[in-house]
Amino acid sequence: MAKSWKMPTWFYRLGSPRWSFEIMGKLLPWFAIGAVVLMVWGAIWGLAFAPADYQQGNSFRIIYIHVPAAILAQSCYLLMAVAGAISLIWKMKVADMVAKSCAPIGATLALLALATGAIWGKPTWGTWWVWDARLTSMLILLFLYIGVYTLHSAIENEITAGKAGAVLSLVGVVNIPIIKYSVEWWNTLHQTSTFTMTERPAMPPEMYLPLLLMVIGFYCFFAVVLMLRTRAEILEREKRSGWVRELVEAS
Amino acid sequence: MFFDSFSDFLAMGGHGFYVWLAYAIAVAIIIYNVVSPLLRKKQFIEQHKRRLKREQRLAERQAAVESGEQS
Amino acid sequence: MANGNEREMSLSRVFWITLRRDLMLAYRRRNDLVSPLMFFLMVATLFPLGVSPDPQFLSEVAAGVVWVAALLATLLSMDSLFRSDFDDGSLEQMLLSPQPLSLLVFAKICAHWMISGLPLTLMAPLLGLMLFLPQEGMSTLVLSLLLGTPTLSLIGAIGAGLTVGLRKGGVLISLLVLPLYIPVLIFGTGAVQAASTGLPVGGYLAILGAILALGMVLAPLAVAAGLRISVSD
Amino acid sequence: MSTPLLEVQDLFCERDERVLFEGLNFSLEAGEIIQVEGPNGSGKTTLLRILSGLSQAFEGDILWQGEPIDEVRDDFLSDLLYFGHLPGVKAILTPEENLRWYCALHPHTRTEGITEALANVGLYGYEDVPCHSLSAGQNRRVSLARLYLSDAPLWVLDEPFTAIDKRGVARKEALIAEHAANGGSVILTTHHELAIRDNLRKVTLGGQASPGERMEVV
Repeated sequence: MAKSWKMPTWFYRLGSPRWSFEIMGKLLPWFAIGAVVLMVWGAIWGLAFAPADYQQGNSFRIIYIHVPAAILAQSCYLLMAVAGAISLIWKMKVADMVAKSCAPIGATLALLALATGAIWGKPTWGTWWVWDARLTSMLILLFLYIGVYTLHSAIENEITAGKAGAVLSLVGVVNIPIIKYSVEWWNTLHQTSTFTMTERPAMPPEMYLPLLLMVIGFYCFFAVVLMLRTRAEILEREKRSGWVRELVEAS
Repeated sequence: MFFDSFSDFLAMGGHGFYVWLAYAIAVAIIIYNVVSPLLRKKQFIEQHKRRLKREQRLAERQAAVESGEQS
Repeated sequence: MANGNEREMSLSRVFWITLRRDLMLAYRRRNDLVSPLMFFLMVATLFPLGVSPDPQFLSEVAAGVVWVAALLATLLSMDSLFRSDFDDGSLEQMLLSPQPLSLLVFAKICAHWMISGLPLTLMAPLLGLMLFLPQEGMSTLVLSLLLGTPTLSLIGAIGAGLTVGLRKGGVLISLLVLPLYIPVLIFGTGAVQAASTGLPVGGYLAILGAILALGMVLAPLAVAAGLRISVSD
Repeated sequence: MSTPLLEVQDLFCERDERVLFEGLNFSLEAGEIIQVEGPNGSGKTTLLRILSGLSQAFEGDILWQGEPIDEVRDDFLSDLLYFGHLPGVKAILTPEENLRWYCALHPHTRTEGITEALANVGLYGYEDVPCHSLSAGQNRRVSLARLYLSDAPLWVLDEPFTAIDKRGVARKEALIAEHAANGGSVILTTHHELAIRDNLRKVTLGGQASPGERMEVV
């Protein structure tokens, strides 16, 4: 049997719910400011100042929501699996709570990517839904999130639920590249769309800079809501400990 | 500014409905993600506070009963 | 500890004994084996009735219909994989055996495939005929199912392992497992369609084989982990 | 004796927001029998499941021959016989087939003794009757027959005497005593008053007792 590795002390500090709760409380405002500034800036730039697309006109401005949401939805799944693996291997409570918090956030982000994709599709293709490779992969990603979320809520024991969710998300992470590859391949076979929405050669800087701002802004936003959810989760699970009692009484 | 007037900006060259609908959904989802954990936390704190008070009351009454028995 | 050679021998023995036990269990309840096959047949019958009996149309969708029906039939039989072992305590004894759990699980999955996936594969040409699948696609249909259905059993077992402790496991399995089935479905039907139009199918079958190999290595580990979690609750 | 066979250090377990036991310490030497006592719902079964490794829902340390149990899992499992609430008997197999499969999974067992073991639990002649035509008590006895087949040093038995008549209980008790006399160890729960006196210790789990008095080792 392999002995468990020794990790640096800060790693184990992260495992302490109280310490994590406090550090997240300190980090929260900074990320919140970052998220608001970047997203407002990026949205105004993208909506009002970036030039229109020569083919799609102004409907392309949906890209500033669609692409960041899609990127985040995928990153979030990866984070969920990594956090799940950490909680399985090192039995770290906080990692389990982070993994649990990821599922609903990721699902809403995937939903946002799908909704904006569909809305974008109407002026571009003339229909609300096209079996485009990206949209289809995103739909499957949403299914994967729903699976993890349902499994979580079906198991009453929180610890068991966390472990089961972690195993499922790890299985999902192994599958995601295969799914992506197979869907892309399937799409080239049944070529439904003449051009893809988001892959275009050489976007000028005044078009992609706002996109970059929005992507970074979305990451900050994700950090904020993940910390909010994890903090709520920490409080609920640690309600028997003294520090939560003090915190509740002080409020 | 890419647009000539504010009404042009709202119209988005005829695609206004789609663009604004997409942004509205985005705002809704962002707000949901921020508000729901905050609500949950608030709810938890209220419930927990009530529970702690109830436990305290019980403990006080227990103590009162015991001291009553002794006297 | 036994020396290496002896241990290896006992591992393969444990594998065969477990496989034989599960096959024997299935044989004693052989009436149950027919239901997934009937389900397979009925789902395939719904398409001509529900969409169109036009031979032209049916021959186009035959590959997809047969594959989807096979996938659903496999899914239907998945819940029973660990259910009775969980209910009567055999699963506890498997977990407490010093033999590697993933090996026992693998043997059980192999047995499950032999009594579900294999008969489905053998029955597929019949459905192909009913749905006017072009003659050229027939052998590829069987080959793709032969390579694909074991993967379906392996992936389905992960869902079964994670939900065995839950009462409403059956529905939940579909929710967990169906998205993971998509690559197999895509390449399986892709192979049959390619064969029907006279294109080479080697690539598709190679990918199906690769997915199967990956599944054989990783799925038993995931199933074992899932079972430990389910039983510990 | 230098290191005990099994050692439990500062074990804590909580279930459904209720602490079942905390600060539980005891050790088991070779040749000893430990009876876990306590009212219903005090966590006896949970403790046995934790000790056998089925449940991971605990905090604290369990040492097997001085080593953390997670690191010597394989050695521990080949030395363990676990008898739980569920008999682990397949209804559509015969008693003999059931035991054969058990022996294949577990080393330290003797396949050739199956007929004799079944005779010892009063199932002589039932070797090839499917278990679903046996009564619940007979099914439990099929599972108990494993005690006669096993050379595993550690037996963990959860209510082994349920659904067994008086004479059967006496014989099982004798078997357990013999196992201990030969240097084996047993941890068991039972509602019966044990006749065994030698090498017997009791660990008491106290259901609703106040904290601190929750458990004591007699």
